[in-house]
Amino acid sequence: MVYIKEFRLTTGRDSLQKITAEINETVKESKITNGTVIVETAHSTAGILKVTSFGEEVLEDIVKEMRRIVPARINYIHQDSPENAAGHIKSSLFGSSLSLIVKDGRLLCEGKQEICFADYDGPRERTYSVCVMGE
Amino acid sequence: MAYMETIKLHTDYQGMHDVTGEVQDVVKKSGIEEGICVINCNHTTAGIIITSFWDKRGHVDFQEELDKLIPMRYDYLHDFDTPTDAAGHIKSAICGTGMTLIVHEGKAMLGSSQGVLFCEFDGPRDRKFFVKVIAD
Amino acid sequence: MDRKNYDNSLLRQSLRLEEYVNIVYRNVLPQVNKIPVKEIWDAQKIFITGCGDSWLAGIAAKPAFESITKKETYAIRAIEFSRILNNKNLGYSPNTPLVILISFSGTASRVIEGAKRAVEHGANTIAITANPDSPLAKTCHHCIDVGLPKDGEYQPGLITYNASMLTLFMIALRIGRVRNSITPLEYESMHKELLDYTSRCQKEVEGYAERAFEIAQKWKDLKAEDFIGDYADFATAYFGSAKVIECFGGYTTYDDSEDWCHINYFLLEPEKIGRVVTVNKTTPSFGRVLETIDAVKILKSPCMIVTDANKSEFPEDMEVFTVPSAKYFWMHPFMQHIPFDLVAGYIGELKGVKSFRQDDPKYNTDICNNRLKSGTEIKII
Amino acid sequence: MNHNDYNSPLLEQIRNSVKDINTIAENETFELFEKCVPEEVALKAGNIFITGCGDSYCAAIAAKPVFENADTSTKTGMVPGTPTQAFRNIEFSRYFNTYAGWNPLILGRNLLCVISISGSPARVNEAAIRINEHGGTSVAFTCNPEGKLAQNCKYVIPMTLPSYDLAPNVTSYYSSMFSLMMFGFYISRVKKQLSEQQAVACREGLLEYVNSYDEKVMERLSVQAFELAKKWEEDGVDNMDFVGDGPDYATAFFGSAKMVEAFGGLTTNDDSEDWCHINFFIKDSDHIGTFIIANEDSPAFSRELETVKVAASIRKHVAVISDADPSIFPENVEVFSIPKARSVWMHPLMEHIPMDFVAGYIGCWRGRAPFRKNEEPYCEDNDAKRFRNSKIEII
Repeated sequence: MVYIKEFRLTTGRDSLQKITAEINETVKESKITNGTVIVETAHSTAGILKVTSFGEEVLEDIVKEMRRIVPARINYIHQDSPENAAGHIKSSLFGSSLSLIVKDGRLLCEGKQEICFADYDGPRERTYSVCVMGE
Repeated sequence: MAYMETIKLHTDYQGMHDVTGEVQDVVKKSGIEEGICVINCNHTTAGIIITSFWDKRGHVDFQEELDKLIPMRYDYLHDFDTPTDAAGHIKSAICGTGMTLIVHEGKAMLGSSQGVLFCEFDGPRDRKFFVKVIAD
Repeated sequence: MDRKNYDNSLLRQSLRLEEYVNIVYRNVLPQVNKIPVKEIWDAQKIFITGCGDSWLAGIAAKPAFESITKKETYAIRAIEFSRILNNKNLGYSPNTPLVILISFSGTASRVIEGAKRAVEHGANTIAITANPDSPLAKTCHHCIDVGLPKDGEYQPGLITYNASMLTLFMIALRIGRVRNSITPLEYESMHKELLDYTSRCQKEVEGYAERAFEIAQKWKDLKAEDFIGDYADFATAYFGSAKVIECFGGYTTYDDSEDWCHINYFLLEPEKIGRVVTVNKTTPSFGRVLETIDAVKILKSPCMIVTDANKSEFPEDMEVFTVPSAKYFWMHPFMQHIPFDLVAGYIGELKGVKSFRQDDPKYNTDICNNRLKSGTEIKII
Repeated sequence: MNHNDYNSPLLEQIRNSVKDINTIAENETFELFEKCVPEEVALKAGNIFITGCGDSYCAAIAAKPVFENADTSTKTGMVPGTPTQAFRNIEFSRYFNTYAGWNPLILGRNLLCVISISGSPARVNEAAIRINEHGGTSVAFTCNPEGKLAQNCKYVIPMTLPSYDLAPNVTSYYSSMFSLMMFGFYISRVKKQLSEQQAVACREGLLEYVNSYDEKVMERLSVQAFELAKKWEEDGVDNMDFVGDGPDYATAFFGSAKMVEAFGGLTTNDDSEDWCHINFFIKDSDHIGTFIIANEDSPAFSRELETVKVAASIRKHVAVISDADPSIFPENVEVFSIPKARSVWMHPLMEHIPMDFVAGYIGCWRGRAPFRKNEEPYCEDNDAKRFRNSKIEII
């Protein structure tokens, strides 16, 4: 069985928004108890990340560190805005989809782990999809 | 005894300009045989370094490596001018804007591969630097 | 009198404005997106220049540049740019300032002169033109071809004015996007609103034409038209005055709301002078303009007001054209020139005068015809 | 009747202008500026803004080059001064940096010169308060050191004007311009862009230019203006068009304002390039009087000369104010020859005189009171309503 649901959200600048609740909700709705979940976004300057969140500061560290690794330089060959050019790279490096396991009707996700929607060129209106497969 | 000269040059964008000849000329003109030679520029987005002057491609590498360390990102806190300028300030601070050489037997002492290079971290611009030769 | 018998170029152009705005938009978008990121960041100041209507487009777009790019922007007369402006302003840092030069023919000597001067002193230059092979386009570092169809009707300038303004807005948006001074969300919404606002205004044009025709009948024998507008609205004021001169050669004058109270208030026979005021409820000098309108009322001058504010803000006997509000304040000059353009177009027809004095051989001599191009020497200062 | 038989407060001001500027200059020495604006304030001025209403705005345009180019003794080899902008009053008060925002790094280095003889219009006070609130420095140029503007400004340059009966004001225009120019020399001197001697030479050069309008020159200009005015009146000239570039645009703007004030004449103004694009097409070309300012030293001179030729080919009544050889202009153009100046920026101080005379004579013939004070609907109280009591809003 396959169950797919699409979500919309408005992001901020450099935002990591938690979407764990939405995914759990979808799993519940799907009535699938054992299988996999795929979370994916089709945007080229956004991503889906799994992070261990001990608080908002950790999220801030992640954003800052990503900016350090992929700085918003003005001399990328891709001549959209620096934020956009860097965003493409961050999206490729850090991934724009995630697979998770559903067992006994629940996501296998440690207590502090959160699924986040990352926008590297926000604020914008964004979408992502959750697909639950199994039985 | 001391002798000073101002040397002017027109730089390219991120240009590396070999100024060894100009510096040696000043030393020669000064007539000083033994002493020191101080080189300095008063710009904040340029630097003066010593490196091998043989292969110009090495100079491109120098700028590229520096650019990796200090990328021209737009989100420096110092955003008064441009990203090139903000990064340039840091590059200039790290490279230094001048140096002191030893003058011996009427020449600035440099190794056979060493050259004095004026590094432009912005550009093109009209630049200048100062050379002062001081006798012992 | 049947309005249909007084068809004119300005009316025809304004009826097709949306169509042309869309053409220019589609042509310009890929071109502005090619302006290099580094050059955009290098631009510490922005100068916009051109002659006549093109200069006015610069004044009209200045608030857009200021609020979107957050950079110092100057709309400067062509002769001031090429001959008077202090050299210190040009090329003091790489690719600075960014100079945008507008000429549809690309052959106006003064604009070419400005471009040459800017290039020589190390500034960065973008030409806005309808002729990518022109001397102006070849002189500048970058050229944006507005892509207007060759067979269109463009005189007296109306579509060209909007095309200049639209291109300027789009350059501002590109700069704002690259510099991150507007959010991607705002960027998209502003782009969309450019076309939506045009479309909303286009629907009103027939109605404006009806009223403009009535006003034209009342105003055709007035002694002069006097225009009042502040900052960006000063462009609308000046543009209206230029249309009067181009359509029927009438007498005009213009000023801002403050200085008008010091000078033009004293013009004789005020009842024979039509006053045209442009003001919006969001402009910082709205209150001042209302005070000025009170002074106009004392003089009993015929007065028309173009605004997005409610009619009730103004004295009852004045002709108020309430035009749609744009979502972003800087877009207003894009459409607010239309009501008076139509009045000027109809007065020209009612007087039976040809535009640009084509019917007078005196204006058709070599010296007159060459006055903008071969008749004027290019000097680089 | 002879031109000298006509008299009015306006004509009196014009005829006395050389004498009056010399009197003003006696009062306005470098010591005065030093006393009024301390050196450290002048030293700190990184950006200069000048504003005022009507004539004062014209004076600002005219004085701008003096601030921008410290070494004003030569034509082009200019020593950089301080970046300077002249603003329409409403634009400075309500719009300047409203959208782009004020640059926090240079806030304290902004210096605003506000000009108002009476110090009472709301808008000039608004400008002063605005710059104060943004951490800048305000300097008032006013004849009323107790007035509102003086109170609202951090520093005051007190100006003294000879008094005349109510008339379109010429005295106030050249005196504000002279004070501004002196202030420009003073700032450049403090910043060491000009040496002590150079600053003094600038001032002396300026006065030398003023004094070159000796009795003979003034008489000649007066007669010529009288004849021109008579001819234009006879030919039914009912619109005037004024053309000037850069600092000379101030003269064009000022000339057009004087015609309005003196007799309510319809006027317009533009620069020499845009004139060819727009005003060229005004239809009733036999009834427009055109004034074009074309000084030989102006960087725009070649364009001005071309524009004179185009105008002369379509219009009957073209007058040129120029220090160039009159024979280079077309024959049907009336050339007001003015004295040569040591540098081009000096001209605006005096070159408006021929226009003022024209305004003065036509004003006498038309018999209209200045500013229509005795006429409905232009009644006296309106000044208060129109600009003195206008609401002050700080943006």
